[in-house]
Amino acid sequence: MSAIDADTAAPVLKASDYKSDVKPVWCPGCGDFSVLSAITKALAELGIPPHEAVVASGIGCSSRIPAYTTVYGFHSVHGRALPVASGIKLARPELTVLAAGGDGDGFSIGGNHFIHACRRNVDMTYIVMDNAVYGMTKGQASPTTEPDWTASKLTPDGPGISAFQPLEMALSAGAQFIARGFTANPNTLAHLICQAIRHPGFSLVQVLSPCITYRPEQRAYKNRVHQHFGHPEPATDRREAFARLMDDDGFSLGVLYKGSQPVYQPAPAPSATPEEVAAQFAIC
Amino acid sequence: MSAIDADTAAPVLKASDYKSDVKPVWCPGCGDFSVLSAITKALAELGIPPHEAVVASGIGCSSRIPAYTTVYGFHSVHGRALPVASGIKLARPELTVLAAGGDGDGFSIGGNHFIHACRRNVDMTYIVMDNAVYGMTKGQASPTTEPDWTASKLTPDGPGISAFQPLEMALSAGAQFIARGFTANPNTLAHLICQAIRHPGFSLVQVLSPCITYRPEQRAYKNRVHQHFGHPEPATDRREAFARLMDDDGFSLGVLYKGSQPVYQPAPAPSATPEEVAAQFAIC
Amino acid sequence: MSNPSVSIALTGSGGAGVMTAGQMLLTAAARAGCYGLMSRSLGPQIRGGESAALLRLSTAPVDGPDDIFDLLLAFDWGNIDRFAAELPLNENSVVIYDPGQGPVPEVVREPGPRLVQVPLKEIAKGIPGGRENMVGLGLITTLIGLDAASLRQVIEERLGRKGAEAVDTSWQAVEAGAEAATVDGLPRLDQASPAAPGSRWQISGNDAVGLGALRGGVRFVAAYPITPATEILEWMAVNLPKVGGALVQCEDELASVCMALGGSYAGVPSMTATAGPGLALMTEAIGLGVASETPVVIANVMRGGPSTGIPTKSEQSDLNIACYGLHGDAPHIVTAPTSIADCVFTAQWTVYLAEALQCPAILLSDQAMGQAQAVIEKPAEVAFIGRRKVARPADLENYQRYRITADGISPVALPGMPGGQHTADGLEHAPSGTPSTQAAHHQEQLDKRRRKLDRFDYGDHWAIRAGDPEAELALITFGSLTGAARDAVTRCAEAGLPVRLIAPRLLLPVQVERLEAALAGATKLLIVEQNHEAQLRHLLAGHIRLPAVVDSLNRAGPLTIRPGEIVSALTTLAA
Amino acid sequence: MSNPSVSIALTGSGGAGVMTAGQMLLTAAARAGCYGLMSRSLGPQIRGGESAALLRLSTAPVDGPDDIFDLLLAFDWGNIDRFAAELPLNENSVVIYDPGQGPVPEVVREPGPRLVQVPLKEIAKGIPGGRENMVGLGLITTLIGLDAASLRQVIEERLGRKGAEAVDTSWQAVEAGAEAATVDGLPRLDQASPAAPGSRWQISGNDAVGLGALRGGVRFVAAYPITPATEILEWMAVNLPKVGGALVQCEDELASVCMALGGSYAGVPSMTATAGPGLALMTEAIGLGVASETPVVIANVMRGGPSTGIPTKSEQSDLNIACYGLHGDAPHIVTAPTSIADCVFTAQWTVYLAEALQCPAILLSDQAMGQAQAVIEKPAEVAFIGRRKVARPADLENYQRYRITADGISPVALPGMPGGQHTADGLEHAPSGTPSTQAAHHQEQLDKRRRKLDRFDYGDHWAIRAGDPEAELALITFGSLTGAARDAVTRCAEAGLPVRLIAPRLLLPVQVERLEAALAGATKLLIVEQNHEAQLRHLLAGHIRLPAVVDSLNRAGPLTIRPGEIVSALTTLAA
Ligand SMILES: Cc1ncc(C[n+]2csc(CCOP(=O)(O)OP(=O)(O)O)c2C)c(N)n1
Ligand SMILES: Cc1ncc(C[n+]2csc(CCOP(=O)(O)OP(=O)(O)O)c2C)c(N)n1
Ligand code: SF4
Ligand code: SF4
Ligand SMILES: [Mg+2]
Ligand SMILES: [Mg+2]
Repeated sequence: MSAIDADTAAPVLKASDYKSDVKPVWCPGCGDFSVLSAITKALAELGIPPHEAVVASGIGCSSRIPAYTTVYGFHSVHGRALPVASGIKLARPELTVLAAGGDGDGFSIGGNHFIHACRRNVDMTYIVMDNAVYGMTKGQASPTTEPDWTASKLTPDGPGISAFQPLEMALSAGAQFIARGFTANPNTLAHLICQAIRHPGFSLVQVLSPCITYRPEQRAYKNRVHQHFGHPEPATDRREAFARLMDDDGFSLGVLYKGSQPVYQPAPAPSATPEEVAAQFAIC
Repeated sequence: MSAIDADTAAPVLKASDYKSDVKPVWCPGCGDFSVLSAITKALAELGIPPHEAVVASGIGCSSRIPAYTTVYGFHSVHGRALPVASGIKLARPELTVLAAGGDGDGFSIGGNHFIHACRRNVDMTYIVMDNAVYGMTKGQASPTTEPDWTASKLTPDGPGISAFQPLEMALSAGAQFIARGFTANPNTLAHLICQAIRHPGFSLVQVLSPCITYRPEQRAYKNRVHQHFGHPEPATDRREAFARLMDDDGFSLGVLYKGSQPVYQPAPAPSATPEEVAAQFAIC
Repeated sequence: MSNPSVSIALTGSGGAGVMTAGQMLLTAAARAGCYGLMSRSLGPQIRGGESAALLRLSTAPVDGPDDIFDLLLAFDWGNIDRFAAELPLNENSVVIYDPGQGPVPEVVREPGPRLVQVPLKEIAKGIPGGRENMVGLGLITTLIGLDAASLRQVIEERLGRKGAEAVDTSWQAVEAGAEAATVDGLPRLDQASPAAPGSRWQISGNDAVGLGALRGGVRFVAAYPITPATEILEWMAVNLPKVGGALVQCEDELASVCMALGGSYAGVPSMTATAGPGLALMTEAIGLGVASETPVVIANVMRGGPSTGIPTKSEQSDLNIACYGLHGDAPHIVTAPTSIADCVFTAQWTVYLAEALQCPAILLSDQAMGQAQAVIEKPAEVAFIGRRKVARPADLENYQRYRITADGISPVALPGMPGGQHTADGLEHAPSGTPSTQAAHHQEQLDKRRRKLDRFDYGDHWAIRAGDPEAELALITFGSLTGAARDAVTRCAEAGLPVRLIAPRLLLPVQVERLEAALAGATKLLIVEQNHEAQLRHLLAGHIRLPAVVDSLNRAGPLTIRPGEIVSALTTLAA
Repeated sequence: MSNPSVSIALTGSGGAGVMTAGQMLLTAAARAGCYGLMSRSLGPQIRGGESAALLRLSTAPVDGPDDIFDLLLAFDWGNIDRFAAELPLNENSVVIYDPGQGPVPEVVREPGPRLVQVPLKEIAKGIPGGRENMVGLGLITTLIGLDAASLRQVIEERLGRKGAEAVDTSWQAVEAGAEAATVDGLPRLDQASPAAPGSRWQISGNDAVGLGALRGGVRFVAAYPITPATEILEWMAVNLPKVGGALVQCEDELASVCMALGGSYAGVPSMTATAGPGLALMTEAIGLGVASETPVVIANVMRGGPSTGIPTKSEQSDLNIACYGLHGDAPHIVTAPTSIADCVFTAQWTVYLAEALQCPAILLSDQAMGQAQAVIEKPAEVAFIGRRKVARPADLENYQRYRITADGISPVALPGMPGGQHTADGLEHAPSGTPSTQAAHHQEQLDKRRRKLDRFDYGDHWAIRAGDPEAELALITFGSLTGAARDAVTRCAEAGLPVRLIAPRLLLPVQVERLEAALAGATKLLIVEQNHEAQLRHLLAGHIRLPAVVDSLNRAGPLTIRPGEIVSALTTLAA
């Protein structure tokens, strides 16, 4: 991550330098606008030149985010933001890599990649814009939807199964930086994202990002969120982190856990030419 | 589960009634033989007639198990044992449904179905024969393989990522019966499987099942296993279960956790004919 | 005689209420005894953004769009450039627009339509609580001569629960619009006599697929939402429980198709619905259905591809993956309904085929059909008999799940049947189901799985045919283009050019003999399809002897292929 | 002149050491200056169980199997019924067996081979520590006239580290076997002169694909194991790091193909390898590669299908899914190496094509090629230039990722290049990359993605051609059957029947003009392929004008199609 070395004499970058002029397809008032702001602020604060950052995403309202930034982007297929982002980072470790998308993308169809990315611990940051709904397909239940939410025709009696707990899953799966943010204040969120990017290894930031169209009641999130998971400092011990999660109401904000498992990054030192390698097949 | 009503006057069934005459492809000494025995013993003990039970599996050495029983079986595709089993149970709630397979099948390619099956809580029992290796494809690392296991050419320096914790993941994902068994004693294992089948909702039994061909060192499991997760009785509270898991060395045997979330089983009561339903389209 | 109809486009963004107006217009027309079709064109925004309701109304049944719009009513011009190509106009078209919304954009002006200003917003403002879309409705119904009473009835039904005042306000707006209807020369609907109550339906293609599947016996659905297939699933989620069935929302398409296979293995006819990206994820498990001989229906509603493509727009480009997308030698069934009305029949037939043949069946619908509403004759109730061949007691003695039979179909034991226990397997197997790597077992199972599809009698349902069966000029198309093709054939006939039309409902197995017989004597063939690579043409050329001269009229979405284009292509080919 | 060679099958179960003996025999033959091929047939058991080493040795290069086995050496008869069909014998064949292992089974006896008893086990017992497979080796090398010194050398290399005693014991067993070699009339290898050191290679098809990809520039591999492709991945895991590359084991194939796309997007040529079931899971993301124009190579090693099928046996039945398995209109590249030696070239070329065309490329190998070892001429080092067209400074001014260009190829900016920022997208897009639902954008991007494949000059590499290019009789095949086809053409020529052979290395885009030119003047065509549905035939018929008379010789796996069968089919067709 040479790009964020403090002593690089790069021109000072502003958040607006990271915002493209593509008009978002989002509904006016969608929480994702704040996430976009926060990401741009974070990149500016870290001083990462736009061409040295990449955002990979899946499919969904939230997954449209790459094109709204001025960094490199890969808007991939539904559920695959994390493998795409991992490939980018593993192939080009010097890049700053973010993955971004929705709760459906990340926890439903992308659930397997989510748990294995937590384990694999590639140095990247995953921002999930969690609105507890499939916005893009017009309002079905996602894994984080409450079991008794009956507003979707697909599950007219409610999904009927208990909601997916992103932070708990991430902790069990082995993630090393786990945080929750909210869209009300892009500056606070930007700060959280900065920490996540700075943390070596895989970082998860679950952002409560209201869908004002299909979950208008989420406007009330702002009354429910509160600081900390019971303690101002992140836990650095998994046992403690689990304990704090047991008391979490889903609206605690901040960093839950910071671990220090080694980052996964194969770093081969080339020592041979392909023809030297091929010599193994020679009959002598 | 009418089939296991105690007062059904069915002929007495023996474990051998559940063993087919198809010769397993397994290596002599493979742990999976014990799992097969244990399943047949459990079904006999529960008195479930062979035609009222179904075992669905994925692909792998362990996933070959259905054909070695005399119950109905579906040997499906790699990683999909759980959705297949869920479909069977949801369509025919009166059947006793088991899903079975390996750690690769269940936690690698099938990881997403695993976590969502834990949440969905369909009444079935999932038996994972965990040998911390891909046996069928000749010995690659699986999610439960230790990071420093260097015996596979695919990961000659070891997989390098921390092992998947099946019980912790199941607990986070919302499973309601979570246990670990071992192959040394098929009777003990059968007893565990009986409890799992009896428990309403989704039950996970992780069975430490040595692969004597690609992980011959697992013969030493027998020296490492021990009773209980620190307490003879299962936890019934998630907080307590997490606490016990924090002290688990991966070789505690028995039932970790029993919860009581409602079982997922849509039970529609037919009230209309298709033509009555069609009347909604009529222009009148 | 070619179809006398009126085609109307309503455009506007966000709050203009274009879709509501379109819906009400269609229903009012239906009430008045007309047939009709309404499709929608939407912008990429999730909510709001530009939208267009595209209608064709007629006193005769309509299966597809006309060449041009007789009337374009523009509430505003928001982003019109993005979709103007979907709204063909000519010098006979009338464009009514609100002068308060700025000048008529060049793309609209260019084909030379008559331009008429009506201050819709202003008129609406004149009525407290009045809305411009109601003004528009009044304007249109008057212009095309639609019975006002029908519209009144629709308004009462829609707004009745908001109270009499709401109805009155709307009706005032309608009347104000009617007064502004001073344009002349627009086609008017013939006087239709209202149909007998219940004899006609208003239904979307997606709902129709759901209903057909339900009629066909589907009682278990595993679902993952995707545009433009979600409505099939939503309709079934609401309606299946009424008949004792259930729908489960899954974590992804890998799960949904596998759950459906599980439900089906358990003996309950099962299905899922998806679109291209989801179908791609399902092909491995569909192959499992082939090998394990487990019936399952996959309704695939096609949209613009490749990859995520254009999710909201129609295209017929999933033919390749539907027919050839499974690995290994994996014969299966692919069907395509030929109209919204036919969605009911084809879905029911597809379930029947899957069950009878113990084989996965992919039904190919598309966005143009799936998300459009049509007013149609009530589809006949068809009774397909011969469901899944379930093992009888004699079969259960030394039961062999994959017994080699003359027709390739082996009796299947369902869980719960004593003595029928077996393991359904995706590994190649001996007749017993036991896995086998032997060449002879592989060969006999491959033969059997193909034979059951080849020997089955699909009857007349394999295709829709129209026009002159002896004509030298043949036309083949499929799916939602069948309506336009039918119109084209009628027009050609009126112009003295006989054409035979064949629209296969059964795309796979390719009906080699039937197609060749249907083409016998034809010297020229036009193949019409809505994709870039001429997928149907290559599929047919790969399997059957085609006439000496073959031409393609193919174009990717979203622009549909209209009857006039087909007429031109046929005329050119005939020359 | 047709290939004078000796074909040997070694069979036995579990501990017989059949594979070791086969490997040593091949290497010894190579040392002695021979060429050779060894494939394996394995039972379904994970370890132990029946196995057969199938060799063909010759002083001329060998690309495929012969019609029959000259010699079958059976250490035992375990489960021989299961795979006897893979071991064709006739009355000229010699079967040497251990009388202690029971009578010769009927399936072996039936074709009438000479039966010779040699008490292999007993002989081995006579030497303390002696093993029967070494006795067998001594027997065979003597019978076929292979230089004993080469075998000695191989034994020393293999067992040297176990000490001189181990070598001696083995050698005694070899000599004991040689003494028992009293059968006559077996074909003997011509005296070969050892090749210059390093001028020949011993390599498997899977390793060869790995090496070719590495030569082609692949430096990032994302892997999920599957039979029979795993060895490609294992070879790369070990060898990639040596040249600065890396392999990552993924959670599934959805992840592996997407990680490879990520690596490639980042600028590093990337690949994965899989077999049918994995390929099926990858098609959605391969479509993303098409739409986003991200190169990626997928090596697919075919095995028996459908579904899990017969994982350990060869078949060529993934042609359909490889060519047509993506949803939407998704033109891409499909290649097939024509021999083990050609795996190196074709893999390298495939990487080159994917990179040059910014497009996914599927390389179709198969189990027969992938898991077989061959002794071959060292493959030439080929230098393909013209890699990915990376944006130059001029391109980066108002950079448009998907700029419309004459050749359809748009310069790509890689992360790290200032000014090149864009979002690669699977949604249809304007040239800038911004998503678009407009018909015109869709059309121009579809045109461009097809155009880049059509306009590219594939040169002479598109196919292997042999025989008489003017012959009236043409033969088309692909992949691992090319060797047998080549043998057949040589034999036909010797018998006075000229045949032209075309084995396309480039299967997609179908080379319409080139194929038609190569077939010009041919009146009859035989298409040979190892699958049940004649997939290649339908692919070709769907795209090109074929000669008036077309016949198929196709059969599913595991039985390969042998030269003699092709000769018969050609002869019948010619008559
Ligand atoms: C393979 C596949 N399946 C389904 C879809 C349809 N689809 C698009 S976005 C989406 C869900 C999006 O939900 P989420 O990730 O929560 O994003 P949001 O729109 O709420 O931001 C679905 C199901 C798809 N594009 N691809
Ligand atoms: C889609 C797909 N990918 C890969 C494979 C190859 N494969 C078969 S079994 C297996 C792993 C089995 O490991 P596990 O589930 O742990 O079972 P075990 O053999 O160890 O009992 C793999 C990767 C496959 N059959 N299908
Ligand atoms: S539908 Fe919801 S998530 Fe999507 S853009 Fe609108 S508010 Fe945001
Ligand atoms: S390879 Fe391992 S898991 Fe597979 S059968 Fe042999 S011992 Fe069992
Ligand atoms: Mg969401
Ligand atoms: Mg395993």
